[in-house]
Amino acid sequence: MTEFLLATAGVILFTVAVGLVRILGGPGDADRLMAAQLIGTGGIASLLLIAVATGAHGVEDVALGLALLAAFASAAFVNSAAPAEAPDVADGR
Amino acid sequence: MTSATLAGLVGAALVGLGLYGLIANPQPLRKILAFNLMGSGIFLVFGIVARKGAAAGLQADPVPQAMVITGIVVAFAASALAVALVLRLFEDTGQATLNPDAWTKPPDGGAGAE
Amino acid sequence: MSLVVDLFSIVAIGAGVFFFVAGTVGLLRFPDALSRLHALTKADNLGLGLVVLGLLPRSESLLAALKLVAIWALVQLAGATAAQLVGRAVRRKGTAA
Amino acid sequence: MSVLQALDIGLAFLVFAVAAWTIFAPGAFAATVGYVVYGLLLSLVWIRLFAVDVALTEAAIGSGVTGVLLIGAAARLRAAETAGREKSLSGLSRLLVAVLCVLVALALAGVVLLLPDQGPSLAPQSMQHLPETGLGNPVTAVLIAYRAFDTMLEKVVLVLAVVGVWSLAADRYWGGAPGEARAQRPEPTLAFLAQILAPLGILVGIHVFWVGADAPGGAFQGGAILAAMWIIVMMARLTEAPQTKAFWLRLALVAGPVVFLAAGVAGAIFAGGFFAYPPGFAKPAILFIEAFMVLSIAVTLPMLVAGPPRREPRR
Repeated sequence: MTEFLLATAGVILFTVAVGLVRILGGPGDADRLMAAQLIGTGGIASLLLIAVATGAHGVEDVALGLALLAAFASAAFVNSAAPAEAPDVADGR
Repeated sequence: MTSATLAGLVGAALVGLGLYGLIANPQPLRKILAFNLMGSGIFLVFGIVARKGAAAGLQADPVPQAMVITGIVVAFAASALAVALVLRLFEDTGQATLNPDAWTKPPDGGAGAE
Repeated sequence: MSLVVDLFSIVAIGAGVFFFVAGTVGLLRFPDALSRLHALTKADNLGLGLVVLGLLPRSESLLAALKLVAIWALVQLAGATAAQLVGRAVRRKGTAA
Repeated sequence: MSVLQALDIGLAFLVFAVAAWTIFAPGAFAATVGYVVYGLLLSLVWIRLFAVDVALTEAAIGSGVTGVLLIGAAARLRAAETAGREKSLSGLSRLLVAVLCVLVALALAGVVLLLPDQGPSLAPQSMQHLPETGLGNPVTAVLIAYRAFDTMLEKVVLVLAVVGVWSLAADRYWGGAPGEARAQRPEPTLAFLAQILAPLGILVGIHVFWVGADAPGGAFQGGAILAAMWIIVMMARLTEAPQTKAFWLRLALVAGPVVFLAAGVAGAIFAGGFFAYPPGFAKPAILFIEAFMVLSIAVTLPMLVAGPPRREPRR
C-alpha cells in the first residue's frame, strides 16, 4: 500500500511538472498564474500522499496552511495589476 | 544515496543558481528572487545536517530546524525591505534599474501621476 | 477489513490521479487561456477531492479527518475564486487591448 | 524503498528545474510565479526531511506571504521592465560568473557528500530537558527556551525591518497609511474569498499556534497564517490599512519583543538566569510570551507587505 501511495504521489507530481512546462512559459500572465493554482492542488495532493506513506506526523496542518494560501498569488496579482490595467483609471489621468 | 543527501545536493545546486542570478541578472527584483533562492539552498544544506542528527527518537535534530525557521522569517524581512527600496526607486526615477545612467532620463509615467 | 479499506483507498486515489492527468491533458490541448483555466480548476479539484476521500479512512484521528475535508473545501474555494479573478483579468485585458 | 527513491529523485529534479526557471525566465513576472511554485515544492522537500515545523514555516511565509510581496511588486514594476536600459554583463564575464557559481555549488556538494551518516546532534540534550519546559515539541523548546535570545533578537529584526520600510516614505506621508492613495473599488470575488477565508484562517492560525507546544506548529507559523488573513482582508478592501502613527499598531508591533525581553529580565531576577524560566512555571510563561509573539508577527508581516505610508496622515 505504501508503494501505491508513493507511486500515485509521483504520478501526480509528474503531471504537475508537465503542466508547469506548458504554462510557466505563458503566453499571458493568466497562464502563469495557473501554474500557482496547479501546484497548489497537485502539491497538496502529493504532500498528503507522501506524508501518509512515510508516516510523517502533523502534515495536515502544512496542507491546511497551503490550502489557505492557495489563492493568494492570484489575489495579489489582481490587486496590484488592476489600477494600471483598468481602462477608466488609465484614461482618467 | 539517501533522500537527505539528495536534498543536500539540491541545496548546493540552488546556492550556485542563486549566486549566478544575483550577479548576472541586472534587474533588482530578479536579484531579490535569486538571493532568496540562494538562502533557501543554504537552509536545505543545513536541513540535512538536522536530518543526519536524527537521534533520541527524533527524526531530525531540532536545533538546526529552529535556526532555519528563524532564518526563513529574517529572509522574509530582508526581502520586504529590499522590495520597498526597489519600489521607491521606481517611484522616484520611473525606472527600476541599478544603472545610474538610466535614472537621468525623465520618468516615463510608469508610476502614474503621483 | 483492512483489505476493504485498502481497496477503497486504491479505487478513490486511482480515480483522483485520473482527474489530475485529465486536467493536465486539458492544459496541454486547449487552445485559449480561459478554457485552460476551466480544465485546470475543475479537474484538479476533483482529483484532490478523490485523493482526500481515499486517505480519509487512514487518518489518525477524527480531527485529522476533519482537517482533510477542510483542506479540500479550502482548495475548492481557492480554485473557484482564483479562476474568477484570473478569468476576469484575461477578459479585461482582451477588451482593453 | 525504490519507489521512494524514484520519487525523491523526481522531486529533486523538479525543484531544480523550477529554481532554474526563476533565474533564467525571460520576464520578471514569470520568474516570480516560478518562485511561488518553488516555495511550495520546498515544503514538500522539508516533509521528506521530516522537518514538519520548517515545512509549515516555508508554506506560510516562504511561499505564501513572500509570494504576495513579490507578485505584487512584479505586477507593479511591469511598466519598468527596461529591456536595453540595463547594463548587462558581457558574454565573457557571464561565463566567468557561471564557472564561479558551478565551483561554489560543487564545493558545497562535496561537503554534503562528505558528511558522516550519523552527524553530531543536539537532539538527545533537547529531549533530555524537554520535560522541564513542559513542552512536547522540541523545536518550540529550542525557539522559546534553549535559544530564546536568538528568537527575541529575530523579533527585533522584524521591527527594524518595519522601521526601515516606513522610513522610505516621503516626509509628508509620515504617519499616514500605506496603500494606494485612491480608493479602489473592491473586487467582489476577492471580497467573497476574504469573507470566507478570514474566519477559517484565524481559526487555523490560532490552532497552529496552540498545538505548537506539543506538535508541529508554533508562534511563527500561527502568526504568519493570521498575518496572511489580514493581508487578504486588506487586499479585498474590506478594511483599510491602518495609519502607521496609530498607537495600537505600534504597540502591537513591539509587544512581542518587549514581552519577551521582559520575561528574560524577569528570569534573571526570579529564576537565576537571563531567559531562565522558573521550574514548574515554564510552560505558562512560554505560552504567554508566544501569545504576544503571535500578535506581533500577525501585525508585522502585513505591514511589511503593505510597504511605506503613501497617504497623508489624518488627524
